[in-house]
Amino acid sequence: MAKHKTPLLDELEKGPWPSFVSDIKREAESRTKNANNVEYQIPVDVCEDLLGVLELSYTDGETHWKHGGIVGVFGYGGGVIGRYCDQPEQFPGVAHFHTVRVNQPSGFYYSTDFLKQLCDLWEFRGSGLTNMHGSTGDIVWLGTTTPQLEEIFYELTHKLDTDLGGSGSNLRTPASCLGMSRCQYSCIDAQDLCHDLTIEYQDFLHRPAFPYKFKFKVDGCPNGCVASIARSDLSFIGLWKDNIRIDQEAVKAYIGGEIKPNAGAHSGRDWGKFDINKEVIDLCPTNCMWMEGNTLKINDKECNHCMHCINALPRALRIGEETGCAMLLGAKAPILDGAQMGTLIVPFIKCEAPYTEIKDLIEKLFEFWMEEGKNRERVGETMKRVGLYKILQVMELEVDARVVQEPRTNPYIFWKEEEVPGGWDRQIEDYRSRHKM
Amino acid sequence: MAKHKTPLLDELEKGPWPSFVSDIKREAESRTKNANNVEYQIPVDVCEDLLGVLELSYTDGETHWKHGGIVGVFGYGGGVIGRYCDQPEQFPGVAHFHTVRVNQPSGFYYSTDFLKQLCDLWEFRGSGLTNMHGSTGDIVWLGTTTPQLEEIFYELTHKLDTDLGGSGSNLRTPASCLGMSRCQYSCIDAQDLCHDLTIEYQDFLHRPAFPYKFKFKVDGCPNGCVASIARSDLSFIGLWKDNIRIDQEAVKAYIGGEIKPNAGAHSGRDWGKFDINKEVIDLCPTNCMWMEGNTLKINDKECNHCMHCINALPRALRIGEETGCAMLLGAKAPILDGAQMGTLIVPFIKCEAPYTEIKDLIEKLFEFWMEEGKNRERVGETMKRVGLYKILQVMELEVDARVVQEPRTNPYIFWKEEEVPGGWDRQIEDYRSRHKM
Amino acid sequence: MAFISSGYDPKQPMKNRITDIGPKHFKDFLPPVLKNNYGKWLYHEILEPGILMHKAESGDEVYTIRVGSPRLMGVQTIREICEIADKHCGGHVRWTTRHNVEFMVDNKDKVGPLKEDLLSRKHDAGSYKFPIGGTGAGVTNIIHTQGWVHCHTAASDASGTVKAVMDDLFEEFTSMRLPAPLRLSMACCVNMCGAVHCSDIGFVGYHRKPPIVDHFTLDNICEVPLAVAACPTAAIRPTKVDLPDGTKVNSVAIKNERCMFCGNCYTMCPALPLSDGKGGDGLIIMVGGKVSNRRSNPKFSKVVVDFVPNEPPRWPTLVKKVHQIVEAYSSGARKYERLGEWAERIGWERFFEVCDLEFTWHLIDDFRDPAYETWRQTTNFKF
Amino acid sequence: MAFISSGYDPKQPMKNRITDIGPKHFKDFLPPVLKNNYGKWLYHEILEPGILMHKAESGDEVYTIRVGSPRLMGVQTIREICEIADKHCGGHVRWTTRHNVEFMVDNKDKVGPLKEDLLSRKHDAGSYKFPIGGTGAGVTNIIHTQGWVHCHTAASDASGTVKAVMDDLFEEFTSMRLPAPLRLSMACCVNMCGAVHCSDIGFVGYHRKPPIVDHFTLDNICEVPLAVAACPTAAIRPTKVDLPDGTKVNSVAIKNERCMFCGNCYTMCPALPLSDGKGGDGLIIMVGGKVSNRRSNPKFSKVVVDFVPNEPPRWPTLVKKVHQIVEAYSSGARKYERLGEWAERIGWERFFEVCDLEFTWHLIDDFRDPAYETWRQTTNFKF
Ligand code: SRM
Ligand code: SRM
Ligand code: SRM
Ligand code: SRM
Ligand code: SF4
Ligand code: SF4
Ligand code: SF4
Ligand code: SF4
Ligand code: SF4
Ligand code: SF4
Ligand code: SF4
Ligand code: SF4
Repeated sequence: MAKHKTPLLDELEKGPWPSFVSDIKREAESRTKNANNVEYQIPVDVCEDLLGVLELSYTDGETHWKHGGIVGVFGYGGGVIGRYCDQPEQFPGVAHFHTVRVNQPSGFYYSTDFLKQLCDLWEFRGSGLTNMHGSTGDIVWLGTTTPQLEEIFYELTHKLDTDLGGSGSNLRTPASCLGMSRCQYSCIDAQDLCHDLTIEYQDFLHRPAFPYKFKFKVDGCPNGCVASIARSDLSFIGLWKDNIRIDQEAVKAYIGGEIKPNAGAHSGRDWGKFDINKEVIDLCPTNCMWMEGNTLKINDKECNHCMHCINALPRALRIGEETGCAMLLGAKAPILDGAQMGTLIVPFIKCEAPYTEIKDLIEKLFEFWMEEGKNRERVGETMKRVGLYKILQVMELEVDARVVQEPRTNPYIFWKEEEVPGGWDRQIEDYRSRHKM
Repeated sequence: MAKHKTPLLDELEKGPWPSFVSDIKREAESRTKNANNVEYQIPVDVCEDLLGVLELSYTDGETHWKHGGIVGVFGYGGGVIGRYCDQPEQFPGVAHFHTVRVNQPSGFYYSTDFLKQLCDLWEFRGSGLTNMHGSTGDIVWLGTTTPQLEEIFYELTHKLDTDLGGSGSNLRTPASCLGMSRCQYSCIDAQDLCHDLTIEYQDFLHRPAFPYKFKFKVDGCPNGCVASIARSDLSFIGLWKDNIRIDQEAVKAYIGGEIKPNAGAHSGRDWGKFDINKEVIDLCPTNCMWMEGNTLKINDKECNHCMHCINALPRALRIGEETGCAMLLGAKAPILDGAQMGTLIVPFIKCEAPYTEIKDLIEKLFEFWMEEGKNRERVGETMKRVGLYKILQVMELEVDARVVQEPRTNPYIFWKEEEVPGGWDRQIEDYRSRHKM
Repeated sequence: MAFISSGYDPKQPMKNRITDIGPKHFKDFLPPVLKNNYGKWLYHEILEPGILMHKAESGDEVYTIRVGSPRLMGVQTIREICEIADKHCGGHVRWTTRHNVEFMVDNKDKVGPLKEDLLSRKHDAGSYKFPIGGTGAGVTNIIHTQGWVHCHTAASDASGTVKAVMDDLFEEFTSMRLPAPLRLSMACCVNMCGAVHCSDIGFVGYHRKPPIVDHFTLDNICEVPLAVAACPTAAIRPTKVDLPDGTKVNSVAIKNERCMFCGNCYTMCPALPLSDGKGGDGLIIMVGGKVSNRRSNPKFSKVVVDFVPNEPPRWPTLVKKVHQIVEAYSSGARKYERLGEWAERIGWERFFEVCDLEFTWHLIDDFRDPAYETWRQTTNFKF
Repeated sequence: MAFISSGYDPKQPMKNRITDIGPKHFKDFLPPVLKNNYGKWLYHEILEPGILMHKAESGDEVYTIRVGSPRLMGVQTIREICEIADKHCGGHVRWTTRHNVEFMVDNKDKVGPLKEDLLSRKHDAGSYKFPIGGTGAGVTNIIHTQGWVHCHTAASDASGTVKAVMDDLFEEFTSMRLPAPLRLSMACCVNMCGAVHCSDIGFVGYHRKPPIVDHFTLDNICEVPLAVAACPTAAIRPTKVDLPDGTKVNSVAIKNERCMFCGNCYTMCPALPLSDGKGGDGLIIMVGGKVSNRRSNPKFSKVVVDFVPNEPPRWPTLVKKVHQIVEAYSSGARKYERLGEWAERIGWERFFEVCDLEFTWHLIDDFRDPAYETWRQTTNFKF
């Protein structure tokens, strides 16, 4: 029998979408039953009490979690989010209910062996409840007590070869789309870059050295399946520089209706017969495509690699072969001064292991930001404060028209003294010799 | 013989475009000759000395004019821009060289009789040099001495029935496009509104009561021939609300090539045969036009009255009949915080003499701005500071989605206490009864 | 329950300590068909909603079945996923960047049995455990956050609102009949961990009452200067307060009318709670954001509903408004057109009309200088 | 010269004083054909560059010949205009919002003689007095300002730069072979009286050296707090200075590296001159603005050339850069496409390439928060 009555939550067991309430109840029941005789290291009724406190929130419309305080593992400044319930007497099972962020493997692939080990560990030392995955990408383990943190860390590193993720003013756990493992659009080895950077910057990931959090995300192409441009302080997006490869036979097959456009992504509605003009050529934002008879032509110099045509005709069109990535700086959520999208700072850079060129840039950036960033100032905010050019300078990047969407509309250029002939040191006497007062 | 050598300026007598140097020389010569025995009230060689000081600027690359100080006519706080030369010994003719701003007739039409009277007066009491017209719209008289100001004003008002224009923290001389006098596109009587407002607000025009300058401009339609949206604090732009009138016969004539598109505005180049799809239908920004056989159709509900199709086919299409104007607030040049374009505050208002509704709005705005505007703060800057909604409130305008290009992207809504059930007065004890610390 | 040590010795924390090893290498986890064809994929097809086929240069094929997930899942469910993956997929499985689960098989014949197996599994109370869908021009899983399940700043619940909305949009998850992908996100406060700021449709928990000052606690556990500095609108100033018991404490005062309810002060100082279950807290709805660079640039979402009350357990008003928006988009947009592209094409003034939403003054940006750029500087609008 | 009184008596300024009468009513000045058909116009045609025909509902027609003007004109020239208008146009004439002059006749037969008369008139040194043109898809007169002819803050000359550029673009004034109207503007300082901020092409005089402080004068004629408050970047602070003669004065100090050369301090206080003929002053070129709402919204101009030196009398570098831009636009844009629309369509990165202009760091906006919106937040750019 359930420990707490949850009439409101029970309503969320209805409907077709997988019910998290049912899932928590399942976990609760399993713990009560304890078919495998696990020696639970935290209260058996942790899931029951979670349901209880959640029902309370559903009743009074307020959260019942308190600030975490500083909990964590020795020597690390992140990876654990402390959390306490503000009704510990009523719900002792969740009196402590800390979150552990476990660094996910790049691309979110698992073997079941590994997954089961994770499950065993977490069932044993925590609530058994997880988020697969957190918004940043971690495996998020929901709810354990302070004494278990070191134990979990020990087993994780010793038995599962796996480390904690980031939190606090650290580098956060990098994430990538699935990239080359299963996607033909990937211009770079997104998973590998993500993994490599994760390993390279372990120290930053675990020890707060920054003014605030910092996120890397890697998208294999401009489709942006890991949303790096919106959700990471430094976003890597794969690109090609040369020509889109065209299979003219396949183009004909699309025109002939033999292949469904966009891989069949729209097949749930009758959108009419495929029309290459209407669906591809006219929708190309740069207008750089046209048909010559049965042949599709692209003026690649004018293409801005938006991916539309390739997405629409995946069997006929392929990304180019001279690949690399763009780097965009400073995306963040709206707190405090409004949201920012990543700003292009490097239009194109080679992206091959060991990524030396990229790391050089990252290190210049880190150094500058650690020096100049204010407390709780995201790097995008620092960039806004010091100006984009300053960032380019610090990173020793070329000034390229591509970094702006449009040039400035105001004439307020901050010339430097050395740029202006004659310098700034002028004498009023000299001026007055030409201009009487 | 010229008083000063002007070898640099002489270079600007070359080339086909009307030479202002030749024009000044012409005036200089005429004064020297003085065929009509004018009793010049300011130095005869004013034009010579202007050429002289200008040549000096061409030589040393610096202006030789000084701040004006406060000169003007009794009881007025504007209409004259004081100016002194910083080399008065060398160029005594322009030692004083004040500008008089004369309020132009709405639409810049003149009878030659009137023009000649203006010329006589200005030749007699000033340099004879003018700007036809100043950027704001005034007849600008360039260069006279302080003692002449009252004399000029007296003759202007007594003999020419004409007043000074604005300067300083005043209402500035309103201006309009030629509107209904010669343009089929004019949705409102632009000249009349301009004249009416000029007369109505004479007091504001002549006596500084504002935090800073304030400009009215009136465009008869969205083509914006007097640039009101960019150049006036309060811009009126004529619009229609109903349907574009179509003459289908004329449409056919365009298609048949019998009438040149856009009134022949592109006839200097061979742009190929007219194609109604390419030149009109596909360029309609709202995509609300199409052909049904030989008939041109417009879904007027989706039209945003951008004028393109009407401009392109002026013999076939006419503005609608339910006309009025939009009002946009706050345009200004970039000093100090960047340029602003006028912001839509009234999407549509009837625009018929005596313009009572419009004037009511203006007065509410003036009252607010005089109260709340900071010194040297344009109304557009005030609006930026207090927010658009505040302006709508002050002017008692409805909140209409049309006033924004897009809704806010940040969630930082400043709710007012009375909008929130239960109010803001909460007790910590009550909160702590639900949430332990 | 006895405490069982992992081997960690609190007295010698550095003994045998392993740190900074990062995650396991992803190649250890790839199914063989992916490993073999890594970087050599040619194209893909969506065979039916939720089922993808990727073709490699080698001729190999991989079939992926994508299933929905509540994200919040216990290890029992993960074990069940493992069981399925062991049975059908050679012991491999993955999650997507939107919390869905993907089962992959290397042969078309394996698709049918896997599909059948997945759909047969339901929770006792009736919901699917593994509904198939989330591909192509449809709705996929909603990115979301902690809500009342775990976060101290949550102004609404995450899992519950998501469940209610996904139940309503279930048919859009299992079909591909929308004009383009429609990505929803949820965040339980304006920190927006769910990255609602760039979603086709997002809903965000938020507060509407200024913080209550717990003077006693503040003096005990917070730094006044930090609390003051936390406020972006300078609504907080230091003050001294006489408590009922007569003691004088250092605390802060809030200038309520300057408060924009962002909660940053509460993040910095727990003595400034904002939560209000009595009509203050609720959600806003934002729409029209996107992340992909396809055709148009990435865009921020815009606030189109200024307030939806918290109505647990099933948030009917929220569900209804979201539904209205999806319906209007579905019937109004062109093929390939994302929601924000559609709204911009028809004009936001028209968007409110066709979605039957009210435009209120709260939706006019009045936050900082860039607000100006969102106001209209043209006569190009529709009546 | 004897002083001749107008009748004004300085001792009794209010005697017979007439004030607040405004301008004369415009209807007094309309040619009869316009008066008769006021508000009843049907359509127009541009018969040839500079010559318009407007047709009224009544069947009446008015023919307009538009001619260029230097704007700065003496009364001799205005009288000559009157003479022409008397001869051909029944004593009516008008100016346009861009400083051109328009002669109107009510009959087609009157066009030929008027045209001939106008073109026959030249200044002795050779320039046209009344060049015909400025209509349709061409270049019309350049809106401009005072420059060294009259303004104390001018960083360049207005009339001279305009003359040099118009000579170069003369053929574009007298023809209609561009893709769309091309509107140029000039302003002699960043106050931008010429409204360069929304022009297809604009050039603006500007300074590059911080003000020189004339301490003695400042103490005498300026208010220190006003000077300090004038500075938008807080580059000015109050200070005390010992003059060479030993007196101590209240003055200001300039933090040079914060100065953006806007000149606002000089506007407020003449003891802070910025002008510099020795390499400091010059012009910038801005492009891509527009005012009309046709097809696309009005747009601000963008800075595309960060500095052109002052090269009186004919500013060859300025003329050359403007020419390059016009050429590139003319050959690249589509029919009806304004310069800014073209630049946006091809992308600004491409604009610099086709115009052969250098993109320098000065063109990256770094002024205030909205600068962010001009940076690129997408991978949608061209190589
Ligand atoms: C767990 C997670 C939400 C989730 O349910 O998935 C999360 C949870 C919290 N986030 Fe977040 N954020 C999470 C991803 C994000 C993201 C999304 C992303 O990374 O792609 C964002 C938006 C992107 C960004 O970085 O801006 C995000 C933007 C924030 C912010 C706003 C930061 C800003 O500069 O705008 C805060 C506020 C703060 O740092 O004080 C915040 C703060 C928090 C805190 C730590 C609140 C706090 O002060 O305690 C939350 C802890 C909740 C809890 O109960 O555990 N979280 N947070 C996500 C991390 C899981 C993981 O490691 O995988
Ligand atoms: C004469 C004129 C330029 C011209 O050659 O045509 C002019 C001349 C001056 N303008 Fe202007 N402005 C003139 C139209 C404009 C316009 C255009 C318009 O009105 O359409 C603008 C841009 C639109 C606007 O209002 O923002 C304009 C924006 C400025 C500014 C910047 C104001 C701002 O808020 O951004 C200043 C600076 C100031 O007010 O201190 C300014 C200041 C000045 C002063 C008064 C400079 C000064 O401090 O003494 C100039 C006197 C020059 C002189 O030597 O006479 N002038 N000024 C124009 C007025 C003639 C007339 O009455 O018809
Ligand atoms: C599996 C996943 C990557 C991963 O590493 O996990 C993925 C996989 C694919 N994405 Fe994606 N996308 C995934 C998240 C995203 C996201 C991120 C997000 O939504 O938060 C985006 C950005 C969305 C946005 O713009 O807001 C995204 C924008 C796209 C697009 C661009 C769509 C558009 O019209 O703008 C494409 C191209 C397309 O659909 O043809 C695409 C295409 C694809 C393709 C077709 C790539 C391929 O050839 O394999 C994959 C199957 C698409 C499908 O499901 O129909 N993927 N894709 C993610 C699945 C999430 C899910 O469970 O539903
Ligand atoms: C005479 C004048 C009004 C006045 O009261 O003085 C005027 C007159 C006409 N304008 Fe204009 N415009 C006049 C200044 C403007 C301005 C203001 C400016 O340039 O500062 C604009 C805004 C320019 C901008 O967007 O930057 C302007 C934007 C237009 C447009 C929109 C053009 C476009 O493609 O965006 C049209 C429509 C068209 O050309 O078909 C137009 C159309 C017209 C028409 C055809 C209206 C008509 O039916 O009579 C007139 C003849 C056009 C021609 O010259 O080809 N008029 N027109 C002005 C002549 C100035 C000059 O001497 O050259
Ligand atoms: S971002 Fe591009 S490469 Fe990565 S999964 Fe999406 S479509 Fe494939
Ligand atoms: S990728 Fe985009 S810009 Fe390039 S050709 Fe295809 S549709 Fe056009
Ligand atoms: S603004 Fe419109 S009404 Fe006025 S002159 Fe121009 S086209 Fe005609
Ligand atoms: S006025 Fe503009 S929006 Fe309206 S139908 Fe014509 S082209 Fe389309
Ligand atoms: S969005 Fe806010 S309430 Fe939700 S998890 Fe993030 S910080 Fe907590
Ligand atoms: S909620 Fe935000 S705006 Fe309100 S007092 Fe706290 S920090 Fe300031
Ligand atoms: S632009 Fe500047 S220099 Fe030129 S007239 Fe206006 S204020 Fe004077
Ligand atoms: S020129 Fe402008 S920025 Fe420089 S000191 Fe003067 S007011 Fe300040």
